[in-house]
Amino acid sequence: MSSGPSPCITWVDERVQVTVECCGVASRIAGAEHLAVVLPEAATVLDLFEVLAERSTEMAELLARCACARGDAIVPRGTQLADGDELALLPPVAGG
Amino acid sequence: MSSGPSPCITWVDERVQVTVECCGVASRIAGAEHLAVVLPEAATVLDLFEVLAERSTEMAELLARCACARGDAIVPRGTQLADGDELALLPPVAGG
Amino acid sequence: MQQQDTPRIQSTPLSLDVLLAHTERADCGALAIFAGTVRDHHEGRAVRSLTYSSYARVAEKLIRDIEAEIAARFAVPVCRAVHRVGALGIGETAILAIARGAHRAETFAAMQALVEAVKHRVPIWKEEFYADGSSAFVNGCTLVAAEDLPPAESRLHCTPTQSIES
Amino acid sequence: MQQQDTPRIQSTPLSLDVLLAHTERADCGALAIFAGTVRDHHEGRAVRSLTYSSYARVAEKLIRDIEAEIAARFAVPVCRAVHRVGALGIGETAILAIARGAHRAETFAAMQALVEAVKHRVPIWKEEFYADGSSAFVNGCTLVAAEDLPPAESRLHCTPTQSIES
Repeated sequence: MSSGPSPCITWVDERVQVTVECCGVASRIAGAEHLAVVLPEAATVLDLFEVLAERSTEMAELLARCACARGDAIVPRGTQLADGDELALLPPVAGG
Repeated sequence: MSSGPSPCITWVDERVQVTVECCGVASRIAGAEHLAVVLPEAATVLDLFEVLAERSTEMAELLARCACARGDAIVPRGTQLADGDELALLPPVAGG
Repeated sequence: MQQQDTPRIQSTPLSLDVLLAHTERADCGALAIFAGTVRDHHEGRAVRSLTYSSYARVAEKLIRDIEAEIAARFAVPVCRAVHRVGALGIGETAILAIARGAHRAETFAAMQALVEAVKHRVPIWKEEFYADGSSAFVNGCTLVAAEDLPPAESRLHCTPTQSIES
Repeated sequence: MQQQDTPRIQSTPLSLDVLLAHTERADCGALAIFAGTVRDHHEGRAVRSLTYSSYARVAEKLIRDIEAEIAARFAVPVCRAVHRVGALGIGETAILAIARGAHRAETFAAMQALVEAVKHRVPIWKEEFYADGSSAFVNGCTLVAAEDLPPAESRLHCTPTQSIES
């Protein structure tokens, strides 16, 4: 985890800090493979997405089609985040 | 081709002589893998089958479900046979 | 690499690697394969081994005809089937069928149609040898032309569950 | 031979032989395989290579969940899929999926369902590199839960023909 401000970190002066791995095209659009985000207590995935959407219009458009993973599971938008959560942004998939 | 009578040869005193390879279960029911059969001139596959059906009831029953091959093709019952034809009795198949 | 024309009826073990190498195509993104292997049971009876036989003159031509017909029908560049004959033990491969196409939908469909056609239309026979020492030819689909069949029957009227004990 | 639990996401070349050896079953007479290989073209553009990436923590679990779900649904003992990640050249295998069952009908169906599910539900992404030097992520199926999608969209609303240039 990063120890100070950087272009990859959005500082919000509250209590829940999460890391976000940007997968596939999300890393290009976000301009980083990993983001650290601090959110208000009791923040949800939706709150996280709203913060991330401020990065760019392209990011906002992508987020509408991104799932969010925590650990080894995909979690709904309403999921409440906990401090230290390791999240991933999963854009639309195209395996095979 | 055999030079004289044997249990595998059905003699009919006419002009068209054909050989018949008995495939799969047909060889067991016919009691032979190859038969030589002499048929009247202008005989058809159907005529051949009628001669072969006389071997046993089991053979007659099998023949109803057997196709006849000549060379590399399956030919219909009405096909006229020629002297020297190499035929095969093809019982119901079960590949794979 | 050019497709190689190899026998479709083979008395030696079938090799998927060889079949794949003989049919490589850079323009095909999908490859579907079916392998039919000898099961240790059939209709509730323990099977020890199988013997397949074929009438190769017809079978070699018919398999090629079927491949061409299915390749055209499904618009896939490669359809290939090869069938083993002789004595096979449990787990050995009796049939390999492959299709290669640009996309998976038509490639799946072609591979399945190929397997069905080879099983139903090609002169190949299967004798099963059971644990109790007996054996039986597995009864299957008649190759009798539709015009020559009694009205009640049809080519599709297969009875693979019925055996002729011998 | 016991089924071996091996990684479903792999950065080294996929081996069909290894996959087959790890899933052998004497009670299965049918084996259906799908291999998705890198095509030299996509949507009319010449493709030089591909890079696949995945979110392995989710992908490894989801592929196993999908295998179990499909094995149960089609009553086949073996369903297994493995997906390559990293840079792949033309003709290299990106995905292998196999099903083994007693008979071919359910085995075909399981194999196809497995391929569809892995392509549509597992976090794997494909970036294509074109002959003209450009590249694009191929757009596909959203993994967003149905409850979180706008009413007009659905999970099945995939747009594999659309690329996001990057």
